[in-house]
Amino acid sequence: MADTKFGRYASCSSVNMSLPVQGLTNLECKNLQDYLQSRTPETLEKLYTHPPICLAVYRELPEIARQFIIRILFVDQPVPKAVVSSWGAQRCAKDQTEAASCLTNLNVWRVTAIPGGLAAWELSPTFKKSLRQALLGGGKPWTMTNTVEKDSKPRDISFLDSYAMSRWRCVLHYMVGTGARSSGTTDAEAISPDAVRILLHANLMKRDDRDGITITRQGFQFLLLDTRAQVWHFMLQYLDTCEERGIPLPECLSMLFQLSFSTLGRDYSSEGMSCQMLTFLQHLREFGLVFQRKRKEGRFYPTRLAVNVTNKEEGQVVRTTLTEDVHLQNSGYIVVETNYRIYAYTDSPLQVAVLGLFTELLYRFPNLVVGVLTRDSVRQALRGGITAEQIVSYLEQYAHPNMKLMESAIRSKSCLPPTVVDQIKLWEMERNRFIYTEGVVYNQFLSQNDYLTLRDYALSINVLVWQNERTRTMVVQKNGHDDVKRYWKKYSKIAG
Amino acid sequence: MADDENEDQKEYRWETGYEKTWEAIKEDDDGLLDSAIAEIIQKAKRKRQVQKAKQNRLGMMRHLFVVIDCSESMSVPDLKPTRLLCTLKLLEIFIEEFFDQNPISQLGIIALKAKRAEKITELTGTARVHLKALEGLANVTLTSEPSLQNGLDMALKTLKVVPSHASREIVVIMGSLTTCDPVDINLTIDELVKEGIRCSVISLSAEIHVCRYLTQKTLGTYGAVLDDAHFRDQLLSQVDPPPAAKTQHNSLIRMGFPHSKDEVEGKDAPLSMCMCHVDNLDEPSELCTTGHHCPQCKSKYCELPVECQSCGLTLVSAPHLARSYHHLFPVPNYEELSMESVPQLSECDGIRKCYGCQKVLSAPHDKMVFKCSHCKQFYCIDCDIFIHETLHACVGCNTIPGVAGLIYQQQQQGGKTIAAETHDMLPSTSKQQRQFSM
Amino acid sequence: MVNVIKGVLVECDPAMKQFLLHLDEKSALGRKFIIQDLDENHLFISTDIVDVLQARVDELMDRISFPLHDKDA
Amino acid sequence: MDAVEQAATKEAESSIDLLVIVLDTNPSQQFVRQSPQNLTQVLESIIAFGNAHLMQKAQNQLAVISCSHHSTDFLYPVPGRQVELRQIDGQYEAFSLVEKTVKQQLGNILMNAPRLSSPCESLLAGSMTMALCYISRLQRNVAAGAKMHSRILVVTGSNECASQYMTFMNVFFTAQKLGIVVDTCALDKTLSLLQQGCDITNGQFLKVTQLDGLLQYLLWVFLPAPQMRHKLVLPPPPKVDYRASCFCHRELIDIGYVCSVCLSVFCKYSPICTTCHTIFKTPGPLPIKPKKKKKVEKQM
Repeated sequence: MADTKFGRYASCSSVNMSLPVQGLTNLECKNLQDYLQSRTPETLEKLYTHPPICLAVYRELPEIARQFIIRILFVDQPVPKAVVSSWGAQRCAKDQTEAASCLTNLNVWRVTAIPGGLAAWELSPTFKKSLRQALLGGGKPWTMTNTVEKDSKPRDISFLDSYAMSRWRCVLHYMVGTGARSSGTTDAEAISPDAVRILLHANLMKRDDRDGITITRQGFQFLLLDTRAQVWHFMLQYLDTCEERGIPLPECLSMLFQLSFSTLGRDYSSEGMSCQMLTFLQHLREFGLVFQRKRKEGRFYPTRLAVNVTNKEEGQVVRTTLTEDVHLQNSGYIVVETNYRIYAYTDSPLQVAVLGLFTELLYRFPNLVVGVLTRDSVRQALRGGITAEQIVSYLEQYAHPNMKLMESAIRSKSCLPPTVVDQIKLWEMERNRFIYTEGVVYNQFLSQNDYLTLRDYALSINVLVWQNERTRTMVVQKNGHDDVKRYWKKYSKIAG
Repeated sequence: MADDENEDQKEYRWETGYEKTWEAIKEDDDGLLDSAIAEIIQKAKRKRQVQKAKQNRLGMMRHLFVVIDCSESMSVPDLKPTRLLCTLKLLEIFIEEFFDQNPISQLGIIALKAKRAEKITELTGTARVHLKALEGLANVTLTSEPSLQNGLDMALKTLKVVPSHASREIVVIMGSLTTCDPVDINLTIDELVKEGIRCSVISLSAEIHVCRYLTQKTLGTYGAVLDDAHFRDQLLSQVDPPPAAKTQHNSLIRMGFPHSKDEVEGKDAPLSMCMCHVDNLDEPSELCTTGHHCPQCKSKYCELPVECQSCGLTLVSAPHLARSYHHLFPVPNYEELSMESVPQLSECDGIRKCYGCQKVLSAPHDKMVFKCSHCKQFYCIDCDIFIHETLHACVGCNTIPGVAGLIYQQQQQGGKTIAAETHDMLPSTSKQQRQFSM
Repeated sequence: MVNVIKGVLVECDPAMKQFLLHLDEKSALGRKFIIQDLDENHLFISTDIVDVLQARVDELMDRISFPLHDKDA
Repeated sequence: MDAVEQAATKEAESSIDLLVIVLDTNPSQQFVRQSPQNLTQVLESIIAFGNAHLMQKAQNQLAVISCSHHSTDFLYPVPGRQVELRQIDGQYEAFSLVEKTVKQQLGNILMNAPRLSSPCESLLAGSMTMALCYISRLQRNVAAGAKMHSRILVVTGSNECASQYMTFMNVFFTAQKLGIVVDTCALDKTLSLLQQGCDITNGQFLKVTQLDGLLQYLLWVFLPAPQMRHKLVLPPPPKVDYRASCFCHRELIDIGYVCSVCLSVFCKYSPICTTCHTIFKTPGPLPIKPKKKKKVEKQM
């Protein structure tokens, strides 16, 4: 099962996937932390000059780490390690060390020596400066600030939502449109070559000499993510490619986060942006992260897609111009019954296509699709590298509001019927009745001693997979073989 | 108390409130029923708290026996899963609530098994005991008939000796339509009347004459349940303390107010065991310095309130007493007005807001608003319900200096004001009075 | 001297193991593929067969599984 | 066990934390009388603290209530439309919104507040009831599936007035019922009532004497969400004295007499209840005389 942290990010690493034999890679999505940790300290320093980035980084930190930071944020000299560790309860020493290492990896704080030779923690000055700025003010405004003059006809949130979704769907449609014609989708809408390049780069799609560009298994898994995870993954891929497009990474990131910290339904101005930023803005516009009437207009509205980028959960409360919270409408449309039937109140060919990945569609109506989860259909999906986890989470996140209501009534984690969830998992498990480990078998030892020494050695460098003393047989991992062989050579030389 | 006698006799539970419900339902502008239904529900909610009788002579120290029918009829599955299991589930909630609301009261459980009564738990003030006993009841064999009389007699025997200042009550949960008694039950009923023990009955099947007769004689309430939800309401209505019975003598009860020992001496108290766990095998008490010490015999208890096992002194803490005050001084009901009567706020573009939760009142949802007659503030229905059922304190009356405390005086017909009382209730260094030059 | 063979260690429940043995002796996959029978739930088989085997096992699963529900009800 | 921990943390990550700060702005507070600047200083720290709370998680929510000598008002959020503001410096606009709104509102309040001739109490208990109403509303309309943890932080420098005793108690018990944590930061004296409240609702009570360190104290003790406080080292809970005090002499007593009708407390037997004027029947066996009470120190 995917571990809790990346559960939403479909980090699929179940047993059969890691088979050496069907070693097809799967979609792995980084969250902000992993992404940043994979950057060089220099880049990080550069990134930390932007308050929005620091804010985002701070929010991504583990709970305890956040407390540590906030407490040394206003302390000007470095704080002895001992003091910091005394802040946390003894029982949770584990979490603390985790937090500390995380902070170190992110280069948010570093070790210094203070007079008296004690080791101490010191916040990275840039990070400290920027975070303070974001919290208390000072410094210069972020690049995109509210427009001065009021918009003659401002756009309301519902409009922005529908706009954003329609734009984003274009990208997804393009993927299934070309990929899964079979499941009765309309032809692919055209999207800009840039977008296509990103899709290819992310290898969500691959160029196939037979029939042009087709969707990959990662692509299918991508479709199963919730929208904000999709957007995030997509943007990460974009950022990878942005350097070669001549757009500086730090600006992009900071811009992206600024958008995510902006207020939904409020208009911002693009004045004073570098031309690269403007092109970036145009890209964002294409993916539906921002709304802009005309290319040249100096005013744009961030959409929910952008605002959600740093949120941890889909459909969370976002800050809007209204005081009362507005939630994303028409998010849930699927009803799952205990008899494995699925009723999807949708007319979007995309959603139908996605459902088609793991259900057997029975009837189509103008606004309703009826399908059924069968063993075959699910196995079909599993073969395609989609995990049971993904299917379940997809059904959960698009479950019809009424099903969610039911959940709050009876105390169950999932709003889906348990039987269905279990069955899907069972179907996955039954495919993993074998555990394969590529290895090398050693047998026909002449003496028990030879056997024992070699086995113990294998054990010591823990490459031993299986052994039986009676039959003098042992199996070591493939990668361990060479060492063992070498050792054996040495040993046998000495022995005889 | 008067309302207990002239409780409407002709009308049966299943007739009330269910006439022409369809007429109440009206389509709203876009032809939906939701709003109308929501209204009905909220009205019902309000009804319950309007009905709450307001008097400040209540039987605060209650000695209550819950008599549970454990006869064959309790196995009927009309309440899911069965009558008995449903009853026990609800009783758990009831017991929690009961001790939450009546901290210095005691409760006992009697089961009616196969024509005889069996005391499951003695009268005691600790919820744990009862909850454990209830678990035991879940898998008791349900056979033959119950005997109402035996149950009542057993309860009576114990309640007789209870100090007279306490209000003594019996709540019978009857599943069976029949009772099989040794002698004439009227004798028992007369005895109960003489003792001034208040008997209430909740029938899970249908109304039974003898039960209604019993409740009428002893000024109790009678209810036949419609479904589990209704059952729940019926049961929980027993949580609020009843009006003090005529026969109940008032007196001063001696009570101990323990405090952790080490405050008295400067240093930490020595390790000691608490009495409540000392003879209890499955969770033995561990040695510790903390705990509440009986000021009289110095025996230690790990939780309050409790009756000292060695010297019989009731040990409570000030908050426990305070917990019950809201029964004595409930927030007077608000008057219902239309939204238009709410003044519009000038500073934030003429919106109307609820004084409590700051909600902006908007036309369809909050047609009705509620006004406190003391502080003249307006509240949305949710706040109204919240204030009266949970908070027990009017927001306006406590935030606007002029009115603060007034509210209680007006309930007090006696000269002394509660405001002053509560003032006395604990020593305060601030003797200052409120003065304004408005 | 010691004898060394590359391959894949298969861990499975006894039932599945019996099935594999069966496939092996019937050489249903065209040839024998079990290198060594280690114990009741371990086998050592040749690497190149695994894909075929996996497919074959899926097949078996399909055969021995019953439809949970009739689709048009 | 570890899985439980994991689940707990995940839950904490996804849940909405609502913090309601009840700020005592009564000019007759000790530290305000010393110098009015102090109030601004406190306000600054409160705003910074509130923003720090918002900074923890994207979905966190904040409300600030001012409890002044003449009225209780919301400083943030204000019902109706937000103030339109433009980002003037590097501060995150949500934060500057809080800062602006709070200052603006408080300004208005202090402007049209009646001049008070002599010191008077601030009705904290009342303000807390308002906070509870607000919280209960927000909790009513959280989206299905979402979880919300609420808490109240009281920051005050005035001494509590016992006339609010009953309201305070009702507030505490309500909070306890709804699982709302009540924290208190006392700027002047130790407040035994609020101390009891913190104890009842498992909140933190802290007395801060010098205002300079205020923000640090707030960040240390009150910023961590109650669900994770067990992971940090926080000041130990003070000993709370739950003894009642008799109505007649207002003395803390170990053993007393309680009226069976109105539950008023007396330190010695009297035939009539001075509160509800009930005539008591003389108890049959005279109660065992309480052994000599040692000198009991006055509360507060």
